[in-house]
Amino acid sequence: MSISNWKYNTEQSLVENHGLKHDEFESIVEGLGREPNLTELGIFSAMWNEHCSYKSSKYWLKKLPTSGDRVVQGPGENAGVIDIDDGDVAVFKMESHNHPSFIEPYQGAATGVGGILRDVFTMGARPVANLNALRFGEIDHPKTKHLLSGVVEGIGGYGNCIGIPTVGGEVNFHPSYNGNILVNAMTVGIAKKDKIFYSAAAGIGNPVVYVGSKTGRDGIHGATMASAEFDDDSEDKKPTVQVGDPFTEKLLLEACLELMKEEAIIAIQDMGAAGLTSSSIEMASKGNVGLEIDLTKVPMRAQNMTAYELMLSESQERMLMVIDPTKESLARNIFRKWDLEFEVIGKVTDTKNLVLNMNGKEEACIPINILVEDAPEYQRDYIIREPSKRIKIIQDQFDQKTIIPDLIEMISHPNLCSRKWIWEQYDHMVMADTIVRPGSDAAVVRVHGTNKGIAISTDCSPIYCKHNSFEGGKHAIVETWRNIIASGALPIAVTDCMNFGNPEKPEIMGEFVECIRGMAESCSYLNYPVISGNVSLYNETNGVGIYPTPAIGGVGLIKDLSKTMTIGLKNEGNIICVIGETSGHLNMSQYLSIIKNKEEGSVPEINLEIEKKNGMFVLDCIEGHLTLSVHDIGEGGLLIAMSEMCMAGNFGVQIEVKKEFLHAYLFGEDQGRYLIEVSEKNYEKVIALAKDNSVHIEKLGFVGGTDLKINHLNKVSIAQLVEKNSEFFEKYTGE
Amino acid sequence: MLAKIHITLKKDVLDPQGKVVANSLNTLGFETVQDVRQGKYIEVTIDEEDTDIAKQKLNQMCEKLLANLVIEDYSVEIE
Amino acid sequence: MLAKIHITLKKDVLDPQGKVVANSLNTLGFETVQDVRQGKYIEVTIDEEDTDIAKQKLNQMCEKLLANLVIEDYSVEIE
Amino acid sequence: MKSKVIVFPGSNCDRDVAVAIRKISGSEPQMVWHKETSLSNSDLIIVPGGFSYGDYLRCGAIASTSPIIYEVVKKANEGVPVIGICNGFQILIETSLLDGALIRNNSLSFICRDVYIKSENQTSIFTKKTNIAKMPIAHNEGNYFASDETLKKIVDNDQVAFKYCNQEGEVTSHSNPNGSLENIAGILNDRKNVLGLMPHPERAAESALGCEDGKYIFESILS
Ligand SMILES: Nc1ncnc2c1ncn2[C@@H]1O[C@H](COP(=O)(O)OP(=O)(O)O)[C@@H](O)[C@H]1O
Ligand SMILES: [Mg+2]
Repeated sequence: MSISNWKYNTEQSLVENHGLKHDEFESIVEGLGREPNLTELGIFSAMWNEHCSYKSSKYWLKKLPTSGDRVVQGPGENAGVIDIDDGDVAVFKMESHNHPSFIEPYQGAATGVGGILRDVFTMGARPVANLNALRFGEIDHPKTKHLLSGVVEGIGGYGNCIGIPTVGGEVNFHPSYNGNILVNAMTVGIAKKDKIFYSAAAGIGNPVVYVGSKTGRDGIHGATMASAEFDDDSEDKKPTVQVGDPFTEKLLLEACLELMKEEAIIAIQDMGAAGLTSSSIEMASKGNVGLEIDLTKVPMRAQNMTAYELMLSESQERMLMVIDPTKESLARNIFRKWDLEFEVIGKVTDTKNLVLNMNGKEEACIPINILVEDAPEYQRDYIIREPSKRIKIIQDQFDQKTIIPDLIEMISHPNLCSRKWIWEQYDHMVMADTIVRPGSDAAVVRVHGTNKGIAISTDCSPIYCKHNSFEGGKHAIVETWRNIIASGALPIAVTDCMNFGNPEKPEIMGEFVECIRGMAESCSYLNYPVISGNVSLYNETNGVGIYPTPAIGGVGLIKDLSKTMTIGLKNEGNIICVIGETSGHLNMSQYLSIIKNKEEGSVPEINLEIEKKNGMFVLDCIEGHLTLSVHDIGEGGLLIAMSEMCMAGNFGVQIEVKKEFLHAYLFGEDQGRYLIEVSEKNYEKVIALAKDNSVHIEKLGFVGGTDLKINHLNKVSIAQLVEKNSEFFEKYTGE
Repeated sequence: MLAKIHITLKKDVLDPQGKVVANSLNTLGFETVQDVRQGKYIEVTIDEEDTDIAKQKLNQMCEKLLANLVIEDYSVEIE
Repeated sequence: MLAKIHITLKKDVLDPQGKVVANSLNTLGFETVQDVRQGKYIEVTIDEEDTDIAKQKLNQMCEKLLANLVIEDYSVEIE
Repeated sequence: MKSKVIVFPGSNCDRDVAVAIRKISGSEPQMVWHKETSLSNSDLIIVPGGFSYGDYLRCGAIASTSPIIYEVVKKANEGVPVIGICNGFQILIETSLLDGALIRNNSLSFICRDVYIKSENQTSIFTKKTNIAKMPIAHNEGNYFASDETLKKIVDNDQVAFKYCNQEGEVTSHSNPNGSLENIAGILNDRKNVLGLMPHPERAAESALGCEDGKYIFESILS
């Protein structure tokens, strides 16, 4: 069957297999004034799918605050850009690679890292840090162990080889991810403010250049398999899993950065999802021009590739550029030096059409505006679920004698134990600028050759987001903000990765809407805008969706690295204070979940006014050299945070708590709190400063000894805590 | 009983290692090398009497652990 | 011409990977597995007419690059 | 002091080592691309860490056939000090300038963490200033292996430069991160002008990075 004879009516399933709805197809026909051929159909299908078009999310994403004093580039480019003084900028973004990682955890995660790295160095930045936000199913699920090991190995395999430190991240286990794991990768890069590169093609007649690896049949949309077109073909045509090649990416990185020093690049765009299709269309659309491409010129790895396959291949480690024609041979030589493909495959035109030729025959001709501006956009129905209600937790059900055993059980739990097993598989020190390594709050990476640094943290609490999407969305933003504050940095901006279930279900869409609303509220109040992000919908298997997971990656600035803070306790005799009020919010806490096996009650609410006041107070203390260590109080509550400080610094502590309901005080998850360590000498000063700022502060106890002691009654040695805290991953994966 | 298992990448799956090795052989002066594909070769010593049972078990081992069927093929031979 | 190269660890060289794989296979219920040794299998497509010359070149490739003779042995077969 | 840092495609600790050398010696090291063929006028040659050629095939194998390597071997044989760090150690092993082999960590996973090492050889130009030192490792294949015969030779000839140990300097199996024979972390050639080691002294050469012990190795040679 020839492509041009193909008819919609007789092959309705072909349209469906391309994920296009009937009315979407109708609008293609209307726009083109004819039916598309197969190549064109493939292009529309790639551009109009959720991943590229944001058709379900666009309307809502616009509600997020995206501007601020330091925002140089908000959402819309390959990555967002913020000003970090002295002509320097930080460039960052987070992206999901959920589905590929479920299919093949090593390669899926590895190519996820490769993809986000390209997004950042396309902008002209040298990547300086990677992070990863991971979610797996419950640990007893038969697939979890394999997926966990593979994903961690894949992230390490790629990041280690390319030589960019992986400095942080997060990992959770929850049954809602049994059938859909989440692998979100974030990269931060550093560039000069006047040397940022964008993707808008310009200059009629300028050459369009393909660089990087050759194109194979990697990751071509599954729809092609089901289409009749391939019936008579053998195994050969099966789309294949994308395999990452970090070595080639390293060469591509160095070659691109080398070329960027010359005034040769007019526009540059990496080939990510939907490869050549999305990159070429993006460049044309941004530049309001047309492109003409000769597909015969595309470097190919496999034989007999069709126009359809070339346009939809997701082979990794490739880039598209428009260059200054007078610099062509200079550019070619740079790529040759790095042993990379460099091919002029087309030119910029004034037609505003995407024209594809192959072997002298026109394979496609689509007006860019139909692909982009006419892309579907939906305001899907949504239902907002009532947030879960507060339950009464009665003190009588708790015995004070269980405090220490409960603590041990909690810090041994997969969701709260040390992630050392993970980060030790990542080179987190290469580039010799990692000032705060994983295991503290935010990681801190020095801007090379200076005395300033950026603090980075990723966070999200899906349980909060499920049971109160608005507060959950608020919380995800605030949690990174707190982590950045606790490391001594001023929070500046965030990137997000919105992982949700099927948006065609009103309840799921409601979760999305509410999370966005919560995020927007925190972002505006804290002057902490969203500058880039990614949406991953349809994370569902057999009708069961994941918990709403808006993973947030926050970035802050430390102007003077001598003011960097870590969580480890520093010295005997120092005083520990709690900043922020503790009411003992055990509802929906890790305590209930881990110890009582219950996920119930209300989600703790965030008062943004108090949040900001407390955070700024802590930052003032750090700036004034008044604290020796700081840790925010997050999941698990005060005692978990205290234990983490003890373990990190290898010091004991004596805590005095005159509260009746000890469990609630120690394990409750009230928001807006930090633990700080201050010397006796500075104690009064800190108390006075708190009073001046009307910040709630309580003295909790003293640093000292080798045990964690509560009211002289309950105690446990730090050595035992460390042992229990570091056991899980090794045992689990070693079995 | 000694079993010899070959694990190879499926056709069309990118083999970054093979690519680099081929280039490097060319540079070393072996210009007639056109392509290199790198796979695994695993020798398993197994204590079984019956070749059929052994073979069946070896296939299972490949499916469960030794090969990554998403991107690799395997073959089992028994000496 | 397609050449098949096997690279195996010398007998007295420790094979950490083989050891772990053997343990995992035992844990997975394949209790009759006694030993596992992991090597490499490399397919080289080479444009030569003469098998002898090809063989000679392939041996050189192994000596110069493909095998580490301190710890590995190799064998070359031509289809 | 004229130091040279060799850069292969895939090297990624080349800049880090150059920064450390500059800081410690006050003079700028020269970066040498692997396709170059001359190393004249070198007082110190460094083969840095990373993943040369992606560590494909075998770590260090492909890099060890690069044009510049013939020159490195020549200079080494003339007595010029050469240090191979991590991947650089693997490359020097592949050139046979150093004995033995580096195989996969016994845990089968990449390991990035601080370890302690102590110098076994107290007299070489690289080791004379170091006693017990804390330094990071970051590798997949750092498990040192040698035949009995080779091992005996390097031990008898005082070619073991560093061993993994605990904080107190005791060489225990617990302090061996990767399964190396006799906890070997670094070795010297016959003539003791070539050092290969798995730990990264360049990542531990300033207090801001948490540790300065790496300095001593560079100071030993640079002084
Ligand atoms: N997947 C991961 N990769 C690297 N580091 C991780 C990962 N998961 C957690 N970490 C690190 O472990 C530490 C604790 O993480 P987490 O419990 O999420 O901290 P917090 O609750 O303070 O946000 C942090 O330093 C974090 O960066
Ligand atoms: Mg924290």
